[in-house]
Amino acid sequence: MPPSSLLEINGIWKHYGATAALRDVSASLQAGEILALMGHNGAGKSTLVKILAGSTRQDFGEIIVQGKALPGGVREARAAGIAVIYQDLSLFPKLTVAENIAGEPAGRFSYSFRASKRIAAATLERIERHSPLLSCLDRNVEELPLAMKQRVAIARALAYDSRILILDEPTAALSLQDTDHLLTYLRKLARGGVGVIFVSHRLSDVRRISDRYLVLRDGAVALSATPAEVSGNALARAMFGEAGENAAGQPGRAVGVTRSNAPRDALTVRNATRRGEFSNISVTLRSGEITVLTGLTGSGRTEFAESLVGLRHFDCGEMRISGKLLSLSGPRSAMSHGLVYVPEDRLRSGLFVRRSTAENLVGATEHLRARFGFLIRETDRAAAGVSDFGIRCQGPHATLETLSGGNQQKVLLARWHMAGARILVLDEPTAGVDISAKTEIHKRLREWAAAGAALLVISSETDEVLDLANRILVFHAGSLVLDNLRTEMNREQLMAAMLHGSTPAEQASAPARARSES
Amino acid sequence: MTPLRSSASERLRLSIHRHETKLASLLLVLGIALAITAPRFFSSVNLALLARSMGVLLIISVGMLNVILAGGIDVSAGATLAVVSVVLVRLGNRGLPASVVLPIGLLTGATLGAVNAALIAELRIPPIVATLGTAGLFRGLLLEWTQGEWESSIPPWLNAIGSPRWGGLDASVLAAALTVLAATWILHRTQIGRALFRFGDSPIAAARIGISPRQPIYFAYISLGILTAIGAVFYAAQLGAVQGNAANGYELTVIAAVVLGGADILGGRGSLLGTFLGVLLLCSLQQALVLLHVATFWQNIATGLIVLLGVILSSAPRLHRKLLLQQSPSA
Amino acid sequence: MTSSSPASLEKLVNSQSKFTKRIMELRLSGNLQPGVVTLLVLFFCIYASYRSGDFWSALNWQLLVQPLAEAGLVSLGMMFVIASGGIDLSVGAIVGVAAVTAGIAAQHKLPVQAIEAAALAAGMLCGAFNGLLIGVLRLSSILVTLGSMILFSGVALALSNGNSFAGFPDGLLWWNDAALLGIPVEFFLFLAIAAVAAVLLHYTLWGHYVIAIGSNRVAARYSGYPVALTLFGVYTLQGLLCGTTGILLVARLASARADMGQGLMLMAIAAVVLGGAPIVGGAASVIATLVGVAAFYIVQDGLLLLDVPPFVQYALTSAMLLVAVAAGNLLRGSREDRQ
Amino acid sequence: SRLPRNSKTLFVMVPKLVGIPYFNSARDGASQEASRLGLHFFYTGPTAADASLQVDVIAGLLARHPAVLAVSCDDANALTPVLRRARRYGIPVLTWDADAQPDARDWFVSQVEDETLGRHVMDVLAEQLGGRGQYAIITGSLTASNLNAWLFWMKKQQQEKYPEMQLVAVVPGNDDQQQSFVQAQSLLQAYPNLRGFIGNSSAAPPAIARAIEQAGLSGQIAMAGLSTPNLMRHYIENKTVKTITLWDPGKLGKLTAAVAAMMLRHETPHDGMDVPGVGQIRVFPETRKIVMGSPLDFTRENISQYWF
Ligand SMILES: Nc1ncnc2c1ncn2[C@@H]1O[C@H](COP(=O)(O)OP(=O)(O)OP(=O)(O)O)[C@@H](O)[C@H]1O
Ligand SMILES: Nc1ncnc2c1ncn2[C@@H]1O[C@H](COP(=O)(O)OP(=O)(O)OP(=O)(O)O)[C@@H](O)[C@H]1O
Ligand SMILES: [Mg+2]
Ligand SMILES: [Mg+2]
Repeated sequence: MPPSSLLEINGIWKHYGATAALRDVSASLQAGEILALMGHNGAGKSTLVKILAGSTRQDFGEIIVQGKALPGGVREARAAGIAVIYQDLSLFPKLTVAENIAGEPAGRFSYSFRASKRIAAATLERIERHSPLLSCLDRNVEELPLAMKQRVAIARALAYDSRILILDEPTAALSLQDTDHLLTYLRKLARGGVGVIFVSHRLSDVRRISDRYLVLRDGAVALSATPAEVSGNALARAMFGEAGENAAGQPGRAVGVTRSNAPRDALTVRNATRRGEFSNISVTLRSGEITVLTGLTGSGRTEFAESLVGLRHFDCGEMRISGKLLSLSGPRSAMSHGLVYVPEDRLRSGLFVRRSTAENLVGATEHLRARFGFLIRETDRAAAGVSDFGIRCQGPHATLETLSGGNQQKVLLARWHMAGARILVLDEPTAGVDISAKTEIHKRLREWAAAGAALLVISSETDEVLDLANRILVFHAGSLVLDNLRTEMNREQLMAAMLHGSTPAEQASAPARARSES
Repeated sequence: MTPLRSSASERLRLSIHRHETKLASLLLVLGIALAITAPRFFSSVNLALLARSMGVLLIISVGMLNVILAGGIDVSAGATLAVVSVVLVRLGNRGLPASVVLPIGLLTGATLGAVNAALIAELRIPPIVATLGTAGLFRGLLLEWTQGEWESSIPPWLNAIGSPRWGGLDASVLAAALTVLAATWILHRTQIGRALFRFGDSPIAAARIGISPRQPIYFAYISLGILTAIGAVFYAAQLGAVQGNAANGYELTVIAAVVLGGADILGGRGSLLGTFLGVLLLCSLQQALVLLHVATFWQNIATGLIVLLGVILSSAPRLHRKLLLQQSPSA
Repeated sequence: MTSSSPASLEKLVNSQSKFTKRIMELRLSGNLQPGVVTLLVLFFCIYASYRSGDFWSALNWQLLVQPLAEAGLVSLGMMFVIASGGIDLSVGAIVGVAAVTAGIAAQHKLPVQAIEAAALAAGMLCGAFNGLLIGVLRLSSILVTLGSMILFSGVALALSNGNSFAGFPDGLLWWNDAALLGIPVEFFLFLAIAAVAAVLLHYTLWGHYVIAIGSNRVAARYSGYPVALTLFGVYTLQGLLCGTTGILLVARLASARADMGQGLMLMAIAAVVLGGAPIVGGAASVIATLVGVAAFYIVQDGLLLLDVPPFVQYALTSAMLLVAVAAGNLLRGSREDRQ
Repeated sequence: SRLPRNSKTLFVMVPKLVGIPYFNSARDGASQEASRLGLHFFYTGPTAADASLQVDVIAGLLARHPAVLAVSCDDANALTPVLRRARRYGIPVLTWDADAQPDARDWFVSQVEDETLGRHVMDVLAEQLGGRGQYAIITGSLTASNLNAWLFWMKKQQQEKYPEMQLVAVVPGNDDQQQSFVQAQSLLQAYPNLRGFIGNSSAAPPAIARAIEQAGLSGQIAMAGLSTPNLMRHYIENKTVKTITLWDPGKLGKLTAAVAAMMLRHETPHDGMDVPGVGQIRVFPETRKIVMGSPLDFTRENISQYWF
């Protein structure tokens, strides 16, 4: 092996019961290199990450850090200079942000809250000026929205300088500017000689920073090459095999067909305001139309969405569903009006991870099919869901814990797809799902819309926004700064609106409000 | 710089919603009510009595707090208390010196704690089940050993420990104070202390920063065992006698005190101050009801209502917090 | 170990994959424990019947099934509670309240139906009280029931002044005296209720809600489940079952006292977990619970017949709990392949 | 080794709860007598004073079909059905120490009459108090029927003979020394001019004495009650307590065993007969009740002669 190579992975095998999560995976990471680890959902990326982090043991194979074989175990890995961001974040909900970031002290008897706060503050300052987290060092992580949690996890990994940094989908819930921050920061680290392994499904991000691709397929290495060497198609083929090639090809455009036959107003919101989160929002969702709501992290999209289904309540403003004035008491009453919300934080509020995949699939919709309170069991439905959405699991009876992150997300969508609602609000529906699955999901969303449903999709990924939307809404600092048809928009306008709360055309007039107050 | 300033106001906001604050105000209200209806409650003698009656409970509650922080629970504390106090008194009455008996007592406590820990950490039996089992086991074996003979007198040195000095206070009060101080240091300043919180909060996340389940579990249960043993010394010393079926159901009082003190039964959250307030509430209630000449039949009712009131008060923030967040993702 | 050829490994894996799949599924569906317990109890029965001729006597079992039925009812309620992610420490007290209520009703010479109705109502009321605080106000179940345990026992004492009521009409005592083909009716009632519970749990929407709430309360809310209502139902049902137990106890003891059913709380929890239900909630099985509660009573009774000293009985039954759960765990396999 | 089935001489004795000194010494007395009379003696009971637990135990025992069954009933009413049942199966049933409904047993072997005992204890206290002043009672559990019976007679005696005495509180110690101790302490606080205590369950008196001692009130607070010499010896010798009342549970055990033997021999006890090791007993054929004797007072003078 070349002496300069920082990390050597030799013939790693890992089995979970019957499924082989990793088959004879070998790779290497040079100092100062950013390696993009890619692959379809369930390809084995997270498993590899966990093994490198020492929190899971491989069945066979060895890991060599700077010439020394790495013994199993988290502390050992830490000692060897490996820092990790897990896909499920693995934070401590009931501890404060500061404690989460600072982690354990060096000495056995030297812990102090002040010190940990200082460390946390310093770290955050180092990563980005005026990180919003600085204002909530004393808040418990459980109180933060997903995007903030993700930032905490990132900060935790960067708190102590490490030689190898491994990030498992760090940008899944992040939006434009946060992703920018992260990527530039990673570049800086790399220049400083740190080796980075970067797991992501967002090709745009990957293309921007990675020096080399490592693609896993069904747990085996399918490709290892520099961006120069491979075309998009080759990449897709590597990830999904021949089958996937066109699936992951250029995604189909949003079709205006449904909009021709005059769309009805399904849901209208007037001057909705919620102190500290969003103000004076007026929106209309039309049946047969996909409205995409985008914005920066913390622009209050999730809050708005949750208010729509009554998980929170407007301080003022009114909401009508197909003309009827309503105030909803929660998701239940929302559903009774055919309005469904698919949350972004799937582990906390989406899935029943200790139950079987089948139950999670048919679960949330049982009451739609029950007769006089008695269940109608339809296991074939579950099986159907599994195959439709290409969910990889050890059969419908495997507990959801054992599914890969992306597959869990698919389960969540498949469930609500079965629910067949008239109005859907989906918060980051494609976070963490692979490209082919994403195009698949987009296709279904369009079918949904075509079938007359009104969709509100919250997304932070510009490509997705442009590709999926019939109508685009942009939040900035809690106010609606743009509401336009896709056809009358271009990328630049969108960017401008997201970042500055204004379109190049008319100069900033949107009431931008200081976020710090919240 | 910015974070510290803004977070100071943040802390204020939080401290108002702190469980301890609410509990304290509840106590204050009770105190005022008592000051009016039964001023004698605040007589030095009575306060001294209160302190003494709190000593043992507080010591053991601190141990229970450790266990609950680590996401566990121990319903065998009462049995452990009985075992240790019987061991102490029996050996003492056989004429062994304190210098021998006390270490043996502590060792017994630690051992019983270790048994619980082993069942939980090695055999992965859920804490409530494990301790439910050991409770029966310890108690049964103890009674089989004593054959129900009561130790009706205690050795003089033990008696000395229990007898009131310093204006009605006794050693148990001092010991309790020391325990709390030590615990404060351990929980807030040491790695193992923080590990308790982390493990209790999310075992998987803890494992992923290299905290093995063993460390916190053994620490929590052994410390509870030892503290229970210390409690047992004063328990026996105050009573001047012990019976094999002593402290039956005592564990429920202990748990009540700790959870009243705001400890999250799911682990990862709780405070010594809260625990202290919880103990204070229970003990002063007990005494106040008698002082107020409340008819016996109504004492339980009153106690129950106050406890429930405490529970409702303490979780008031959660009631109007935006969502219910009690449950952390178990992925 | 590094240098084992992947090719051969591949083969090896595929060859055993089918088998391992079965095992995995078995393990993941962690319902092995009832089996373990049943085995343990069977062995015990064989031993007991060898040591004591009376063990298999019809009389023994006739007398055995009555307390079993009573504890069984409470355990069924506790099963729902635990499945919903909670715990109920107040069951014993509720039984006491129900019994005393029945006693007072009997004193006023009310008809049997009225007495029974009163007891059931009292039980339900207590349960509903818990349900209100836990379900609607979202308070932690262990805290609430800790408080209500003290409260209810106080109420029972205050209602009865600590006296024990007697002189119940024969119509009520019928529950104790009547038997069908030698088997006490109590037991049939128990089986019937168990059957209903099974349907509720496994075949109705409500049962589905209970399990869902138990496995992730927040997700349940987001999924539009009626969390508050369901929990309210769970604890009310528990109260109802405690009321029933109260009536049966009163019938069997021909008297009512505030402290009746003290021992039931721990017994019920132990029975449920002995059946292998996770104490954190999110799963349950009626059969398993039946196995759990039956195991306790059979073993206790057997030990008594074997002249085992009472305290040793006490210790041994506890030991059984530990052994069974530990064995169940080990069979279910290491946490590694579940995490 | 197989256990004897339906042994013709199996004499089963059931206390309210196993593992407290009082019942232990009763057991010892009984087992001596039983072996002397050639009975196969078996002693078991619930581990806590809980009627339903006791009923379960007895129900289990019926399967053994003992030759004689002797029960100290935790609750007169609660035990009745199962005892009736036992008799239906042709098992001779004795109650000892605490009775059940008359039709549920053949004989009740009683230490003393409830009335005699209750009135006597009150007299002991009144004598120390000179017939005036506040007093409080710490009883076992509020639901134990024979304790409540004694309580009743104590109060009655006080109302009838000592009108100037005033009962301020009846609190439960739940047969637990620690609880009794705490109760006593707070009672002393709650009622500044409290002059006397009655401890109405063997756990209460030592706890009360301890509280008095630690409050430094020895000699100023009078006490009467029911407990065993061993538990009270310390306090009687250091003059904290003058008199404690009980009877000899060992003798009670002996008597029970003796009566059991008679039942096997189908003899009926008759008034004034002399039972070896017990002495003259009184028999009331119409209530089918056997009374061992009158209560026994332990004082500094005589306590050294007793060890139980
Ligand atoms: N604890 C477990 N038990 C059983 N199977 C598991 C477990 N964890 C992962 N697997 C399986 O291993 C395979 C790889 O999972 P992994 O999480 O590494 O996929 P991934 O590449 O991270 O996918 P994603 O992009 O969706 O995160 C999946 O088929 C998954 O079902
Ligand atoms: N960059 C930020 N600046 C300030 N506060 C933020 C920021 N990000 C998140 N927050 C906090 O989170 C809340 C809104 O974040 P949230 O993530 O719900 O909004 P969002 O638009 O849904 O973003 P996401 O894309 O993550 O869903 C705000 O009230 C604020 O407290
Ligand atoms: Mg992954
Ligand atoms: Mg959001």
